[in-house]
Amino acid sequence: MLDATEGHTTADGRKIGPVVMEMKNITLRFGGVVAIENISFDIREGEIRAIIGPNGAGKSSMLNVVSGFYTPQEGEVWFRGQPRPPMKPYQVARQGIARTFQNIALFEGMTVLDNVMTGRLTHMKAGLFSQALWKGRAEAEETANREIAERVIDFLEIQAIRKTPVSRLPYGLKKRVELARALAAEPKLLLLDEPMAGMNVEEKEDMSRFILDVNDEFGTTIALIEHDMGVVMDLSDRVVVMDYGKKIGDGTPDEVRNNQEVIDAYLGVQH
Amino acid sequence: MNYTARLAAAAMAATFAASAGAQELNLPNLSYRTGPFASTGTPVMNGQADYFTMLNARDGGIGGVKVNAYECETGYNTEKGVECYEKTKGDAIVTQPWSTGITLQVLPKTNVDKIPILAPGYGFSAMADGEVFQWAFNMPASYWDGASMILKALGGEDMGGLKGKKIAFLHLDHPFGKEPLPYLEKKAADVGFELLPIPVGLKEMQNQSAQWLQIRRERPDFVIMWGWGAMNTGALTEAVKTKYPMDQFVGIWWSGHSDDLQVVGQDGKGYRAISFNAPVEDAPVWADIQKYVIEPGKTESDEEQRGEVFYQRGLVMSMMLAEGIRAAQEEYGTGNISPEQLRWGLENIELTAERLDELGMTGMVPPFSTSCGDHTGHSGGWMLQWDGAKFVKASDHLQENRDEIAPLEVEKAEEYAAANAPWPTQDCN
Amino acid sequence: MLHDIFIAPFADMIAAPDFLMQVLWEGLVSGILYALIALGFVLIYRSSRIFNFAQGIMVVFAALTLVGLHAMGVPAWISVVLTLAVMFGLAVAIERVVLRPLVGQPDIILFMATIGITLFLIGFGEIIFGGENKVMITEELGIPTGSWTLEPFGGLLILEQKDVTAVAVAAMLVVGLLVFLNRTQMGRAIRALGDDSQAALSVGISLRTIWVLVWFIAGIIALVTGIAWGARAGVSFALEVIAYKALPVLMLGGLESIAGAIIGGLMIGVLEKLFEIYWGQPLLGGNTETWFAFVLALIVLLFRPQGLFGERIIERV
Amino acid sequence: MFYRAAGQFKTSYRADQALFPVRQDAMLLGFILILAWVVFPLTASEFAFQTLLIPILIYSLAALGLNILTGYAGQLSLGTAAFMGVGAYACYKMVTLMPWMSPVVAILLSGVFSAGIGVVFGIPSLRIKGFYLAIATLAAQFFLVWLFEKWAWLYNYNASGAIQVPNLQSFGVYVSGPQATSMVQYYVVLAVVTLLTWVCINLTRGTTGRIWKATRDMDFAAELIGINLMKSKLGAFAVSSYIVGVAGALFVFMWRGAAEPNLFDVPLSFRILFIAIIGGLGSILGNYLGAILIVGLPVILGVLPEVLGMQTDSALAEHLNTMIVGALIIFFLIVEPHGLAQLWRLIREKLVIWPFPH
Repeated sequence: MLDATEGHTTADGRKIGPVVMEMKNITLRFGGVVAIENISFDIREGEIRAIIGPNGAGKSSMLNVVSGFYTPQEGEVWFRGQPRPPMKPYQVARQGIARTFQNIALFEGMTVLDNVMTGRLTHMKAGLFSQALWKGRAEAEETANREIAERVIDFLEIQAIRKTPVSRLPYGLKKRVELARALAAEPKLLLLDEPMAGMNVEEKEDMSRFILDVNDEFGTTIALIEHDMGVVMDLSDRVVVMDYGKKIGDGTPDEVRNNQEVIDAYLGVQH
Repeated sequence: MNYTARLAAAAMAATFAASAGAQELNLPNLSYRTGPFASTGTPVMNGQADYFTMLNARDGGIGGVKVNAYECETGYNTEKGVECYEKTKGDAIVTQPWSTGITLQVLPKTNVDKIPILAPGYGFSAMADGEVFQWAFNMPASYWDGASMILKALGGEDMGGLKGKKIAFLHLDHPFGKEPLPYLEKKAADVGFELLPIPVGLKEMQNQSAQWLQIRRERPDFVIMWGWGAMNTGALTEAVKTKYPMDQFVGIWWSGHSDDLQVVGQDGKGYRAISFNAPVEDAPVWADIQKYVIEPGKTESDEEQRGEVFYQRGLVMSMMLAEGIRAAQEEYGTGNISPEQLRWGLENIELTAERLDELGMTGMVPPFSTSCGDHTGHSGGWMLQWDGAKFVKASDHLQENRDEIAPLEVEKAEEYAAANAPWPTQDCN
Repeated sequence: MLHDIFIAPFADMIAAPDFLMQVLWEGLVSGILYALIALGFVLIYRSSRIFNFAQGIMVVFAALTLVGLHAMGVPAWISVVLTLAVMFGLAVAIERVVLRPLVGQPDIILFMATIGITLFLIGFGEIIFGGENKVMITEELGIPTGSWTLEPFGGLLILEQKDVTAVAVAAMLVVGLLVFLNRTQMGRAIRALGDDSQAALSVGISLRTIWVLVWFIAGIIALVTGIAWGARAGVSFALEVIAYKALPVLMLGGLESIAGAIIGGLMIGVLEKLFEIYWGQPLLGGNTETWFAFVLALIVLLFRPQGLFGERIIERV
Repeated sequence: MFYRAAGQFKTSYRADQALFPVRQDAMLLGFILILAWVVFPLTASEFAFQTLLIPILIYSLAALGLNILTGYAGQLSLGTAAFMGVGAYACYKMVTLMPWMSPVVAILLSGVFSAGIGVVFGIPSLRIKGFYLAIATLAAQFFLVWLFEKWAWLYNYNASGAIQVPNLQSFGVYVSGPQATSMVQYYVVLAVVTLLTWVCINLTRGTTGRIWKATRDMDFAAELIGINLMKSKLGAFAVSSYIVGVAGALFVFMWRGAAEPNLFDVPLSFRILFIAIIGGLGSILGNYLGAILIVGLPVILGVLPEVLGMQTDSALAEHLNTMIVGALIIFFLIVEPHGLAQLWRLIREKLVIWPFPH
């Protein structure tokens, strides 16, 4: 396995570590439909890894496999050097994998602050009894985690709306709150499903900045799906390209950009 | 004066009126003219109301004191019943709970509130034991009396004809329907017949096909029914459909309502129901009701109901209460009696044949009397039979087997008192 | 014990095949009525996402109106027509007063609103018609009241003619409804609404018209159910509870499937009767019909969450 | 003016997480508590205790239990009454099997049984949702009521099939049964309701509350951020059924005095659902407002004609009452689908900025 343990430093000075997650020969089928066919790729610590491809290429399905939402029929997911046994999504989340969703999946009935606090749930251990009395561990945890949540809120510049119900927010802000919720979990690996879908240019720029900052300041490993080629090429260290459930390219943005198969897929050339 | 102030004034007036109403005999009735049981409740309640309206118009009340007989609607709902009881108990001298469920709930409260319960022909059969149930009255006959009379009508004086027979007991799966079970089980063992209890759920009342399939499969020699409200119609239609012989099908007094039988009409011919009252179309009391109540339009009932069993039963019920009031008034020398005094009155009803004649109600109910130890009176009753258009008296006077019911009453009353200790009792000797 | 559960009931069935046939027939007749009520639910749910709890009281209300009109001296068939007019008025009123202001509210709110309608109609109906049990005008409507006695296997099978009529009328109603839904523009609009409200609107029929129409159809179904059931046991408010029986039918058949409602209704009618007679009465003290259908539907759903006729749902994120 | 939040700054997250960040809210609650603990019991008549105060508190508690499940955790249940029944029968069995047990302890323990049964009937929620689940809870409703009817052991083989609450003492005072006074029973109910309300407030504003709300709002997202849906849903069923069970025990032991199985039938479930919805799903306060409306209104409608000196037929009044309740439900749903609690929230928002609205 090629440089599985070593790391390197990128041109702009970020440290890229060893492989944290590796997908090995993943195949996912729904009934007779093959969504993902024999795909393998890896994600290294500290890098921004993008998955791109046209509509219906199987990108979201791939992310759902990583999250444990779908269980592939074939192949293995290796996390931190070990094969991952079949897991429920919440168990995957507790391993330190957080994510956002293509169509925003915020908890609409709660405030921004409460939504961000749900990101902290995997870190809270107080028992039901302590919570019922609001004494001891429950109260202490609430205060400690509130501080972490507030730091994330500051970082993403959403202080002003912290007590606003999420349902009243505009689209762009919702996307940001969703990112905040994922970040609050202090994930080892952050999965972003089309973080910039439906945004205008300014919003996209803001979001790109936040993604880079997250990666930079917390050293969080990020895997993202994106439609917009331009954004992806600027942001990511390495790119996987999918088409019709198959991997057609993998490499640095430059390598991918020059890959004939990728160009064909994007330009819709018939094979 | 603005509206709010007027409303407040009215409220004040009403409060005072209630307390100043001491010059009336307040007789609330926890009635139900709504809900699935309204069909059977309404005619009885019409009769009850009409009798007191007649007394007020004809005699100016009872013993010169006006009767204030009013209704509180429960819809056969226990919760509403308790609400009505609490609402009315302040100035009431009696409570008439009108459902076995409400009776159960109100029964222990009356011990504390010291108000007599009048549950004519329903409630706990063991309420007959006046030593234990000081405040409860269920004259003129209890469910166990009814069951005993039915068995005698079917099996002869010693019930010997029932030996080796199979009797299905089709009943509402509710305290009311389960009431006669202890007695029937005892008799099944004594006499040697097979008892097959078939419960009908409250929700299944109108769809009894499963129960009647069971009856068809088991082929019982007799079907005894403890039904009420929509259950009666359901059972009768199914019986007709199953071609069950009507003369082997007998109901308790609440299953002998003419309207229920109308549904099957001629097909129901031969069906019988035991009853502690019998319809007497030309009873003299009817003339007074006609003159003082129906003609002036002070009623919800009409001419058609005059010969109707349930309407007349209402008259009988109110008459019994009025007799209790009268007895108490005479004993204590006051028109305006208290609940405690009425309790004495209800324990000392002497409804002789002569008295019935004076009341113009001869033949409508058998003569009976109550005492400190006997709160039921045990009047016995008659079999009524559906002739295709109406119920007619179809037997001589039947009397329950007192000697086998009495010990059962004592036993169950003691059980009840023990379970509800401390339970105040009285000594009648 | 095991013998009582697994062997004795079947031995009973074989020993008395005529009785078994009677049980099946009774189950079938109840099943038809469950199916009809479930059908009312499905139509309304498909077109407006409303879980219409008032379907049961509509049955009572329709039957009471019919009987009440006839008692006032209106000839039977004119009463039917007038009752239909009343049900149409009710549909318009419900659309105007309840549905229109509540458009777009969550399902549970609309569901509660239909319970509000139920209470309102109970109170209203009792004021107008009174609470007492009434006799369905079976003969006046020309429904035969006799019965046929057959003797299969030398036993006895009693078929009530009004039950046979009910089955036949219900079948005709279902066929008519299917023709309407599949062959007319209005019907297709209703069906389309279940899948995609935009598509339905593009047909050029307003949503409101469709709602009134659907509630009216539910009213017609309610009237037929009311006549059929009322002929068996009289008409009173106690009938309202049969609406509950349609609910497990919906669980089995699916909230949106017309075929599901019919097959589910028949299945539940037959199975609950079989269970009650051969297992419930001998082993459990009877009255199992109150819960059997629900527990059956629950168990089926545990293994097939989409119901018997639903398609498997793939969750997407 | 009275509700000015301006000038009340928080200097720590802890202070911001306090139960009542706005001082006036705390004062209002204090006022209500004084009313409930001191003023009402001293002034109420027997009628008021029995038809308003005690039932409103008990119904509020039952609705609170349902609200935990439906309003917070998003699992619609139509089987509340059956779980109340489990609580009531469990309590009855405990006090008759162990007569030395304090009835108050028995009431609090009876919830444990309903919680257990609640979890069993909550299992389908792991696979089915929405109305399908609601109908599934009806299976519990019908099956349990049937069981109360058929399982004679539950009612100590009583011939009538009903349970009768015995006279029981706690600290030398009759707490249950006909010997107990309404005031004692009121205080027992009030104490239990106050305690459980406080517990529910704590649970719903902390981690557990967020887990439930997340499950309700978007279950797959909740699972993907690390929530074990099984624990969340079954936990909600357990806590909800516990409260409902305690409410059921109070219902029979502190108020009704006797119970037949069909007392716990569907109409009671619907009644409690009305209270929760009219009051406001996902609100604690709403349960009380809803109960005041649904329990209090019919009582007032029943007394009103008498107060106004009108002679009405009691049956007609009852029919009108049913109609009015039905119409009111529709009316409230149209005016404020989020319930009375939301109405109060809007009024409060207005009060906070009054008299200077922007």
